[in-house]
Amino acid sequence: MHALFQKIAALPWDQLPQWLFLIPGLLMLLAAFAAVCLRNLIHSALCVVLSFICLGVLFMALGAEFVGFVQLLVYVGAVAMLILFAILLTPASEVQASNNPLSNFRLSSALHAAAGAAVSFLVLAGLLAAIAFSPRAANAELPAQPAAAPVALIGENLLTYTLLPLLGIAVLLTAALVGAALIAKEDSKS
Amino acid sequence: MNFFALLKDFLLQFLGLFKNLETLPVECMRLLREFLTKLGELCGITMPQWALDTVSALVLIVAILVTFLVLFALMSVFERKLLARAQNRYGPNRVGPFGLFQPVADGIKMLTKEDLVPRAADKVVHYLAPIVMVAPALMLPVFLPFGRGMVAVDLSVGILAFFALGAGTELAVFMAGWASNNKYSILGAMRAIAQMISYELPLVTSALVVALVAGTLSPTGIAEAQSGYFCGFLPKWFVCTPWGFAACVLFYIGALSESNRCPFDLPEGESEIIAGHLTEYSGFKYAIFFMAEYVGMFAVNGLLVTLFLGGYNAPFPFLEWVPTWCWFFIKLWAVALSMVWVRTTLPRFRIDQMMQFAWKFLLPMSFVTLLAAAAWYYAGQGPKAWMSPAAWSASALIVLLSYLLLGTFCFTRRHSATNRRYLFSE
Amino acid sequence: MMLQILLAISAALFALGLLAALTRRNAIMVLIGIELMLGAGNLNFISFWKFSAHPETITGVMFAIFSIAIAAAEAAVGLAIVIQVHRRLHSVDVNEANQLKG
Amino acid sequence: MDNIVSIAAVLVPLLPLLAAGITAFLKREQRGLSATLVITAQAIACATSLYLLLVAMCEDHGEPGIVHQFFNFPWLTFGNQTLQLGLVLDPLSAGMAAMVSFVSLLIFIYSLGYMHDDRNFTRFFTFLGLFSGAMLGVVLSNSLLLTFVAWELVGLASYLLIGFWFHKHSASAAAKKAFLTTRVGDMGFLIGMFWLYKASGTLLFYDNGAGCLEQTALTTLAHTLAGGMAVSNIIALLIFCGAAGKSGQFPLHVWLPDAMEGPTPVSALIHAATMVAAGVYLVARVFPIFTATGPHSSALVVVACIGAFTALFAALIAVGQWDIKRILAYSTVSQLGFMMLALGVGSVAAAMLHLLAHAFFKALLFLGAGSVIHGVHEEQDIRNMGGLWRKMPTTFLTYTVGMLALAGFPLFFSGFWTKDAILHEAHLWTVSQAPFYMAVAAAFLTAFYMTRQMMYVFFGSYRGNAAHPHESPAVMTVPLVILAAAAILMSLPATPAWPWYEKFLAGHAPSFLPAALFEPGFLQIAATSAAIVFFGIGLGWLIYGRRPLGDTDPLQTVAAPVFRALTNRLYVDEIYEATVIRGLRVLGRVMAWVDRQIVAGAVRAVAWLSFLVSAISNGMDRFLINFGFDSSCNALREYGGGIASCEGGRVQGYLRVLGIGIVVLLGLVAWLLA
Repeated sequence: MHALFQKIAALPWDQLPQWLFLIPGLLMLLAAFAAVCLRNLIHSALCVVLSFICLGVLFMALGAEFVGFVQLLVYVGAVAMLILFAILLTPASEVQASNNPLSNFRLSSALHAAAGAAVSFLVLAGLLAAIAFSPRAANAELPAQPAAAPVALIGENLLTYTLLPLLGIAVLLTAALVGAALIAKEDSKS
Repeated sequence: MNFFALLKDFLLQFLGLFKNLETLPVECMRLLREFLTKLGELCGITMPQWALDTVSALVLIVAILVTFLVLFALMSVFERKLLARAQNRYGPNRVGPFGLFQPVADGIKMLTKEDLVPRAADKVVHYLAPIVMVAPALMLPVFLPFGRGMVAVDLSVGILAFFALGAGTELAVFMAGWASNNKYSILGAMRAIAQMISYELPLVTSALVVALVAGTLSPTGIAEAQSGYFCGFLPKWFVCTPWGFAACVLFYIGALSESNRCPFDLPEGESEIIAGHLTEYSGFKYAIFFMAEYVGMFAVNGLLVTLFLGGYNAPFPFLEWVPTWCWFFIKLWAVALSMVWVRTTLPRFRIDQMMQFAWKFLLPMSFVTLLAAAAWYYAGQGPKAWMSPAAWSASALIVLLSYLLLGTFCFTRRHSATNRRYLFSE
Repeated sequence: MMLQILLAISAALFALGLLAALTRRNAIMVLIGIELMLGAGNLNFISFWKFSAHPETITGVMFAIFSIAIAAAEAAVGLAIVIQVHRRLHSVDVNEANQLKG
Repeated sequence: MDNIVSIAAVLVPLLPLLAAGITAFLKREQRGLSATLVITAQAIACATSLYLLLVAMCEDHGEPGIVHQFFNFPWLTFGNQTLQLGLVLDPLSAGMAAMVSFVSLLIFIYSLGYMHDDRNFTRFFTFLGLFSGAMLGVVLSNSLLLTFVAWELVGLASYLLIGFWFHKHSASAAAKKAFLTTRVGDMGFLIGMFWLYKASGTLLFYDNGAGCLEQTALTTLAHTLAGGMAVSNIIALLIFCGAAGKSGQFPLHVWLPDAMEGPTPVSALIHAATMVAAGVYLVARVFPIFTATGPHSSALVVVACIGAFTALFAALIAVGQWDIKRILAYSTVSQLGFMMLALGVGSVAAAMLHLLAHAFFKALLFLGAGSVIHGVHEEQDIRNMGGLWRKMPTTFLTYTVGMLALAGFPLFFSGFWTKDAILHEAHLWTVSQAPFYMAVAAAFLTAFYMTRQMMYVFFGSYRGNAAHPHESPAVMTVPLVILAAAAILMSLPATPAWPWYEKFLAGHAPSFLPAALFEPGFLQIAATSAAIVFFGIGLGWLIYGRRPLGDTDPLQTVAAPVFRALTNRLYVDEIYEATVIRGLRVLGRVMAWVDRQIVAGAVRAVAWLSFLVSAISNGMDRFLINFGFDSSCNALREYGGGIASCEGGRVQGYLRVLGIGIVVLLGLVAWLLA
C-alpha cells in the first residue's frame, strides 16, 4: 500500500498540466463519434457543438487562447446556431421516404455506408501510419520558449503580414453574407 | 509549532488585514496560500504549485459563486419590492425584516416542487438545458476585475472570452425549447435566439469600440485605462466621451436584450407565448434558468461597468478612500437597479419593431461609434485625446450627425400597422 | 510523443468528419462532417505551431484564424444552399440533388 | 487685353451662340422663352460691345497709332506647330461690333412683331442667335482661321434664314443659290488662307509683331514673288474673292437679290446691314496685305474697278425692277460696290463709314419695306401699291428719311456725307478717273430709282387688291424710328468738319475742323454730288410723280428693249445658265459615265474575285475542316458520354474518390521517401 503510494507520488506530477489536453481531446473524439452515429439530427448537432467546444478548449490548452475563444465564439455562437436553424427549417430532413428507389433499397444503402466507412478507415489508417512513421513528428520537441500568441501580436500580424488575406477574408465574408441571404431568400413566385 | 498555534497566528494576521480594506480580498488569498504552505511544512511535505493553485482556484470559485448568488437573491427581492413600489403596492414583506429572506423561502419552495418532464420531451436534452444555461453564466464573472488587482482569471483576451462563453446561452435556450416538444417552447426559443443574435452584434461592436481606444482586450487593462482624471477632478471614464456615451447606451440596450429583460422580454412574453422556452420547466430547473438569467445580467452589467463606467475607479479624487471593489459593486447595483427602473417604465416591444430596431438602428449606430472612436483616437493623438478639442468635436459631430440621420430614417412610420410581420409567431 | 498524439487526435477527428460526410445522406450532416474536417485541420495548424522552432512567428495561429473565418462563410453559404434545395426538392438527401448529371 | 476686356470680348460672340444653342433644344411652343433668351443674350452682347467700344476709345490716348488689343489662345497642336485662335479689339472691330450688335438687337425686336404669326418662331430665333454670334465672331476674330470658321457659320445662318420658308420652292432654291455662289468666293478665301499660312507661318492678325498683318510678315509677303506677282497681292486677291462672294460684287452678285425670298427682317439684317458688309469688313481688316506693295498695288486696282463697276451695274438693274425688296437688294449691291471702290482707292475710313451709315439706313429701308409688305398683306410688287403715305404715316416718314439718306440728299442725311467722302477719295485717285465717273453715274441712278420707288409705293392712289392697308404695330415701328434717328445722326461723325471716325480708325485724337467744309476740293465734289442727287430726284419726279401710274413703266414706252434687259437683270443669270451651269452639267455626265463604266467595272471585278475565293474556301471548309471536326466531335460525344456517367451528381461519390486519392497520395509519398 505504502509502496503504491510512493510509486504514485514518484510519478512526474509536475508534467501533469501539459498532458491535460488529453481530456478535451478525447472528449472531442467521443462527441464527434457520437455525432456521426446518432440518428437524431438534433442530437448529432448538439454532439458536434460539444466537439467544437472541446476543440476550442484544446486550442486553449495548447496555448492559443485567442484561437480557442474565436473557435467558441464562431462555432458555438454562430455555426452551431446556423446548423440548428437549418435543421429546423428543413423538416423531415432525416432521410426516410426518398423518391429515389435506389436509396430505399436497404442493401444499396448498407453498401453505400460500408464503402464510406471503408474509405474513411483507409484514410485514418494512412494518416496514422504517416504520423507513426514520420521521424519529424516523433522527434518534435517543445521549444524552450513556451508557445504563446498574445492578442497584440496577432493584431499586428493581421495588419502587416496578412493584411491582404485579411482584406480578402473581409470581402469573402461580405460576399458570403449577401450570397447566403440571397440564396436562402424565398422566391417571389412561390 | 503545532497546528493550533499556526491557526492562531494566521487568524491574527487575518484580523490585521482589516486595517486596509482596499487590499483585503487580495491579501486574504495570499494568506490562504501561505497558510497552506505552512501546513504542508507542518506535515513534512512541500506543497506542489499545482495543488496550491487548485485550492486557491476552488476558493475563488466558491467566493465568486457565493457573491453572485447573494447578488441574485438580493436582486430578486429588491426587484419585486421596487416593482411593487412603482405599482403602488408593498411587495414582499412577510419573510424576515422587510421581506429580505423571501429568496430563501422561494428557494425552498422551488426545491420542493415536483419536477415535471413532459412525456413527449427529449429527456436528455431537457435535462441538460438548464445546466448548459447556468454553466457559462456562472463562468462569466471570473473575467471581471472587481477591484484593483482583483480578477479571478486575468486573460489578455478577457472580453472575447466573455462573449464566447456568453454564446452558450443561445444553445441552452435552443435545447430547452426543442427538447420540450411544445410549439410555444420552440417558438419562444426561436424568438429568443433571433433576438440574441440580433442584439449580440451591437453589443460586441460597442465593446469593441472601447477595446479600440484602450488598445487591449483585457478587462483589467480597460479598467486601468479609465483610471485618473482630466481637468484634475473629472472622471476619465469612457462614458464621458461622445463615442463612449453612444457606445454605452448601445451596450446597455444590448445588455437589456441579452438578459431578456423588459422591454425585450418577448421570448418569455406570458401574454403571447406563455413563458417561451421555459414553459415546460418547473421546480428547481426553472429556478436554475431564473438564476442563470440573473447572474448573466449581473455579469453583463459588470462588463458594462468595466467598459464604460470606469470599472473599479472612484468617480472623484476625494472619494478614493472608498475601496475600489466597493465602487465596482456600487456601480453594478446602480446599473442593475436602473434596469428595474426601465422594466417598470417601458412596455414590451413588438417583435418586428424589435428586429428593425436592432438591425436598422443599433447595428449601424454601433459601427458609427467605432468610427467616432477612431476619429477620437486619431484626432487626439491617442491617450492625449482627453484634452484635445479636435477629438471631442470630431467624435461628437460624427455621433450626433449619424444619430440624427439614422433616427430620421429608422423611426419615420413608413410601414404602419398594415404591413406587420410577426416572425416566429404565425 | 506529444505531437504525435495530437496529430493522431487530429487524424481521428478528420476521419470521423469524413465518415460523417461519406455515410450520412443528409446534406446538413455532410456539412457538419466538413466542419469537423476543417476543425481537424485547424488542430494540425495549432499543434505544429506549438512544436515549431519559432513559435513567436505565429504563422500557425494566423492560419487557424483565417481558416475559421472561411469555415464560417462556408457554413453560411452551404446551409443557405441546403435550405434552397429543400425548398425545391422537398428533400435534403444529397443523392436527390443530381439533376445536372450527365 | 486685360482679363475683364478679354472676357467681355469672348462673351460678345458667345452669348448669342449660347442662346441659340439652348433655343435649339426648345419646343416649338416655347415661343416666348426662346425670344426672351435670344433677345436678352443679344442685349447683353450689345451692351458688352458698347463697353468694348468705350474701351477702344479710351485706349488710344498718348502715343499716336492704332492700338490693337488681342487675346490669343492655342487651339490645335500638331507636331511642333500650334494653331492659335484669338480675339482682337481695335477701333475697326470695336466700331463694327457695336454696329452689328446694335442693329441686330433692333431687328430681333422688330422680328417679334413681324414673325409673330409664324409657326416656326422658335426656330427663327435660333437661327438669328446663331447668325448674330457668328457675325460678331467674324468681327472680333484675331485669326484668319477663326474668321473663316465664323464666316462659314455666317454663310450657314444665311442659308438657313433665306430658306426659312423652305416649303416655298423659290425660297429653297434661293438659299441653295446663295450658298453655292458664296462657296465659289470662299474657295478663293480658303486657298488664300492656306497660302498666307504657308508664306507667313501664322494666321493671327496681331501677335506682338509676329502676326500676319504686322510689319515683319508683310515685308516677307511683299518680297516673295510667285509668277511675277508679289505673293501679298495674290493672297489679297484670293481673299477678295471671298469678300466679293459675300458682298455680292459683280460676277458673284447674283445670289443677293434672290436672297430676298427670306423673311424681311432677315433681308434687313443679313442681306443689307451686316453680313454682306462682312466682305467689306474683311478687306478692311486685311487691308495691310493689300497695301503691302504700296498704296496702288494691283490688288487694290482690281478691287476699285470691280467696286465701281458693280456700283453702276447694280444701280442700272435696280431701275428696272418691280419688287420692292429687289430694288433695295440691287441698291445694296450698288452701295457695296461703293464701299469696295473706297477700299480700292485706299480709304478704309470712307469705306467703313459708308458701311456703318449704310447699315443703318438700309436696315431702316428694309424694315420699312417689311412694314409696307406687312401693311398690304404680303404684297411685294410696287405696281400694286400706291398712296400709302396716308395709311402708314410713321412708316412713310421713316422710309423717306432712309430714302433720302440712301440717295445722298445734302446736309442732313448720313448718306450724303459718306458717299461724298467716297467720291472725294475716288476723285483723288491717281491711277484712273474712270471709277469716279462710274460712281457719279451710280449716285445719280440711286437718287432716280429711289424716287421711282417712293412714287410707286407711297404716292398716287392705292392700286392694290388687299382691302385695308394698315399701319404696323409699335414693336415694328419703334425700331424704324430709332434707325431713322440713327441714319440722321450718323452724319455727325462723317462730316469732314469733325472727322471723328476717321481719326478714331487711325488712332488719333479727334479734332474739330470746320475749315475742312470749305476746302475747294471738297466743295467741288459736294456740289457735284448735290447736283446729281437733285437731278436724279427731279428726273424721277418728272417721270413718275406727275401722272397716275399703271402697270407699265413710263420708261418702257421710251426704250422698251433697254427696260426689258434691265428687268431681266441684264441676263446675267441666263448667261451663267448657259455657260457655267451647262458646263458643269456636261462635266457631271462625263463623271457619271466614268463612275458607271470604269469604277463600277473595277468594283464588279473585285466582287467576282472575292466570290471565287469564298467558293474555294467553302470547299475547303466543307471537305477538309468539317470532316475532321465532325468526326472528332462525334468521337468526343461518344467517349464523353462514357465519362459523364461517372459524374452521377452524387457528392458523396466524389468525396469517396477524394478519400481514396488521399490514401494513394500518402502511399506515393511514403514510397518516394522510403
